[in-house]
Amino acid sequence: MNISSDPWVWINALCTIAIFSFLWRDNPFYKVAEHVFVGVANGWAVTFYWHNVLMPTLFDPLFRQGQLLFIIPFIIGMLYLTRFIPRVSWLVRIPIGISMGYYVGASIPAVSQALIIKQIQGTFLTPQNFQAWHSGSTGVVWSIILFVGVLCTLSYFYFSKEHKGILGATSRIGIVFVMIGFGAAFGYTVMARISLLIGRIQYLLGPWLGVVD
Amino acid sequence: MTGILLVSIFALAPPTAVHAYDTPDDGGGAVTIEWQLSVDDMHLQKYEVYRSENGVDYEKVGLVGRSRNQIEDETEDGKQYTYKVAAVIDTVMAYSEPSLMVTSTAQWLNRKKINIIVALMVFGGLILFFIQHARRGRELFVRKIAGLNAIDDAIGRATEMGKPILYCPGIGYIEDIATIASLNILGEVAKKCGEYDTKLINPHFDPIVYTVAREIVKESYTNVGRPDAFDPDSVYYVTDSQFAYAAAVDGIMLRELPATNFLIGWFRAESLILAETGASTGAIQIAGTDQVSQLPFFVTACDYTLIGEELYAASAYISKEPLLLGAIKGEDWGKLIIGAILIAGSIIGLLTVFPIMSLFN
Amino acid sequence: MKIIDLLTKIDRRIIYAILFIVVTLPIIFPSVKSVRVMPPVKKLYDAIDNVPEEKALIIDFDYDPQTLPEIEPMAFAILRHAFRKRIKVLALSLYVQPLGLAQNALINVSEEFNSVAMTNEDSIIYGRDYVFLGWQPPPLIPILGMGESIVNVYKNDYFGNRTDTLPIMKEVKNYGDVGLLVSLSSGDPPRWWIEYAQNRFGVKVGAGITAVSASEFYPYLQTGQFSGLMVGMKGAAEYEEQVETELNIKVRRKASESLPSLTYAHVVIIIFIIIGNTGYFISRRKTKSSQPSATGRPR
Amino acid sequence: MKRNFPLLLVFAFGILGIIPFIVPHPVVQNTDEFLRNNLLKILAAFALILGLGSLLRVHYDKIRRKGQNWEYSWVLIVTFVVTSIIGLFGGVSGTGILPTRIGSFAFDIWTIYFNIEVPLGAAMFALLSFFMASAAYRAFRARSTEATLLLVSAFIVMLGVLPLGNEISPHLPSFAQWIMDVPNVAGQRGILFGVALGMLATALKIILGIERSWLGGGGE
Repeated sequence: MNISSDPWVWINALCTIAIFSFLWRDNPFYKVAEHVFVGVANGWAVTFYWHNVLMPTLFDPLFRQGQLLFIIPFIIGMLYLTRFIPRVSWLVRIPIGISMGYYVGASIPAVSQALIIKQIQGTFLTPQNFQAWHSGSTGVVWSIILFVGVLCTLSYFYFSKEHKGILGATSRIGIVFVMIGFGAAFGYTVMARISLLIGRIQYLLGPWLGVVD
Repeated sequence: MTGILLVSIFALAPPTAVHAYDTPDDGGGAVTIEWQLSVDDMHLQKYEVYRSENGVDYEKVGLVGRSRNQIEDETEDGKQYTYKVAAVIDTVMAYSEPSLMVTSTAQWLNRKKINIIVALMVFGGLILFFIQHARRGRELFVRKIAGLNAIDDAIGRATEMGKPILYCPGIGYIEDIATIASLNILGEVAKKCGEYDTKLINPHFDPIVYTVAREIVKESYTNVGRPDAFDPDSVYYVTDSQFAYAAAVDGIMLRELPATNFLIGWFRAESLILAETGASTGAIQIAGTDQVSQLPFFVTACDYTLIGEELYAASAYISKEPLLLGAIKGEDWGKLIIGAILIAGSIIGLLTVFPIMSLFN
Repeated sequence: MKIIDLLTKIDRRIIYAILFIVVTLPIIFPSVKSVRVMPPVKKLYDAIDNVPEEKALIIDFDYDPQTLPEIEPMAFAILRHAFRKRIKVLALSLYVQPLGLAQNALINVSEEFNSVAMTNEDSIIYGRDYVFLGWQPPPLIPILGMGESIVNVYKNDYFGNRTDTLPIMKEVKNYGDVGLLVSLSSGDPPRWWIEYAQNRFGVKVGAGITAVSASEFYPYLQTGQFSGLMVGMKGAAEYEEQVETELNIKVRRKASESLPSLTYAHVVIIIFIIIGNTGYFISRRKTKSSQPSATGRPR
Repeated sequence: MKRNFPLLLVFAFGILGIIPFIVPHPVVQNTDEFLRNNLLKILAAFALILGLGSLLRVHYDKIRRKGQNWEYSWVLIVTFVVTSIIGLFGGVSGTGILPTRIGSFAFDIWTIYFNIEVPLGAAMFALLSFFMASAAYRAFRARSTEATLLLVSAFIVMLGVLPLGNEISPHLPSFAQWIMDVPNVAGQRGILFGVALGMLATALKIILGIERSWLGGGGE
């Protein structure tokens, strides 16, 4: 045993324990940790936005370098605060509209490329895709299973018809693929999450309590 | 070693056919240089690329390992350059003939993205067509979505028990489509809460989403004639830190003991933290997200889960808005087209030598 | 009925407590069982083993405190291997956060060797046997720049020494003198090394990654772009096994010590699933009517 | 005006968001960079003020009304104010006007971040391993075909990733990997096609002003 004398190690460890105590039930330790967490996270956000965003990208160029162009983002940003003034509170829609328009627009080609075009390419039954498995002749079988699975899953999301008859059968097969995939993803993630837990316990037993080194 | 000795005793063969051209589909400022490998390639250490603005003085601008026959060079638009490539072993170098003059320019269209434009036109066109179709008042059928009926029951249950409803929109931003779908559903849930006089708790991760949600909830209460029942403190911002948000929502679940938890929107790893805590309090949980990585956890831990597109469809279905239903129709046609492309592409890919894959690069 | 309740309604806190115990005990009382080394790790080991004498090994330290339990043991094991085989090591990070962790690994492992070294020859000496180049943003600058000249990208090392004065850097000029590059990371860096350093300069690349990103990176191994791959704690433990059996280095094996925790945790979860289902089948036989949830979906 | 002007902005900026993908010309790319790195970042910073206003108001109300657990609201407000002061005046590199060190005890913003926010986050993240256990126990029961599939594939993959799986059968790990690579990918792709179409549809509706829920209520 070689307990740490560093106050920060203690704070670090107590934070961890307070969160873990939640597993037993809600309790004052957890409540303190939760409120500290929210308080510190917001304090950090204020710091970050001030030093890393507002100063370098707005106030420095505007007030120190005199680039008047930056008055525009400043004014648009200030419009957020009109929400507190009922008569002109609709002005808040201007900055929201700008951010939303830009990001939604940018998502359109990105979605088409990553989620539609690339995936179509990867699902085709072609000799190139058969070889991508690097499993010899079984690659053909895997590709076919994948192909059928994709089509059936897609049919599950067909909303214009009741799921009866052929559509009923294919959508049912689709759900089989979806559920196998969900189970597998769940099982696969366990390892990663337990590793995180091991990391926390190692910290408690090592740097804090000094039970292990 | 003997190979190196041999080629250095005899002359080292230079790379040939150096071809320099303006890099296509870029914003200018770059030239691509290609060449035929030296016949001594396997003995080389590297190729060095030299550039000249006057055809006389060459400066080194880059190098690549052996067996590589291409490089991109940063240039100034409008200037004329020639290039030479040298095969190198230690201090022995063999220079190629210079390339023809080349100038880089900026392009206005990236031709590699044409397939995206086409995809966009096809799917966008379909969706808009069906929205127009719906505008003209045609009845459009959309099948029942499991989990949607549960929303009514879940709200009713909370009312009977005299407990609040928690609506958690996840950690998305306003531009995330899942968040927008979530806000649509929130509007409907808020209406029901107003009608039944059930308390609504709606904590937020993003300040902009919070601002919008507050207006939506307020309007819903007004629409059902209960503006007085709207509690401005029921919709609030918590923090934009993922796990701090999860910690706070967990706290709400345990202290306010909502009868129903809606976990609908954009989620990451906190999905299971929220869903399991909610399950431990015995609440009915209705989840929905388009994040494929988090769906397994919602499906496992919640009573009903809106999977992927069901979330968007639900937001249309619940509002019964014809325009939104029209969009779903368009999406369904999109699926048929994707299915058709997959089948047709596979037939072409299997039976012909047409390079179908390259259309989708 | 009592037994069924016992089986189907175990208090969650009992599950939590058991899980906590089975994860913690093996950490307090570490024991190491030998593991079978799988091909991806064996490949990586061989790739490092075969780095020619005149060439160097670059290790890219790009893990953070969150992924430390999985990846740090990999760093230790690789450093032990390289130092024992007297392979020259160039350490660097593409981001600023991992610098402290990288330094910690380098100091610890070199100290292991130096504490038993008899002569100067036996010792692992900074500047002769290894160098810590530090960090040069943005990531692409060093990845591409080192093809030309490493000392030009990293003019000073992490400690502020001029790199061109260090003996090791006199022999290692650029990627041409690098036998292998191993990227230890939980994010994109392994991909960048492939896309830029390998595609352009032909550097051999290996990687150590977290368990979650495994699916994403396996294809690179299959296509031969990775010379070897370690995945998660299990991969790290396999490398430790290899270092112990092949090189006869007997030291603490942190990943191998964590493996029992990992295994027991999985087994506990599996056992609870079995218990739950046993209880469910008993109760179903008694009531004879199963009630799937309203949607047909599992609750 | 109150509705149409914002809708016009959404349309205009939506187009500005799409264009940089297909036009490589520097005129477009530089404008895009200004939008991304300056305008939008600055807007996000101002939006935070709204959020903080809401948070502080809720907790101030709670303290004033002495609502349930009101004492903890003080904890939140105090830690928020203290952290903000240290961060704003102590600076991110500890070079601000406020000293962030007493003797050997440092309390600059990074130290606070790494010793409070990071461990709290890591501990929350680690809770997941417990929740995975309880969720698996509760939900993985062979009630229906779907649930059985979920259960069996989770079971196989959990065994397959362990050294133990290899001891049971050397084929188990590769079978687990096969499940991840084939049925899992097929299901995901099917879902993602639907998601992509839904996203496209919603994005178009927003840009074209058909979907307006984001305007919230109030004010025609």
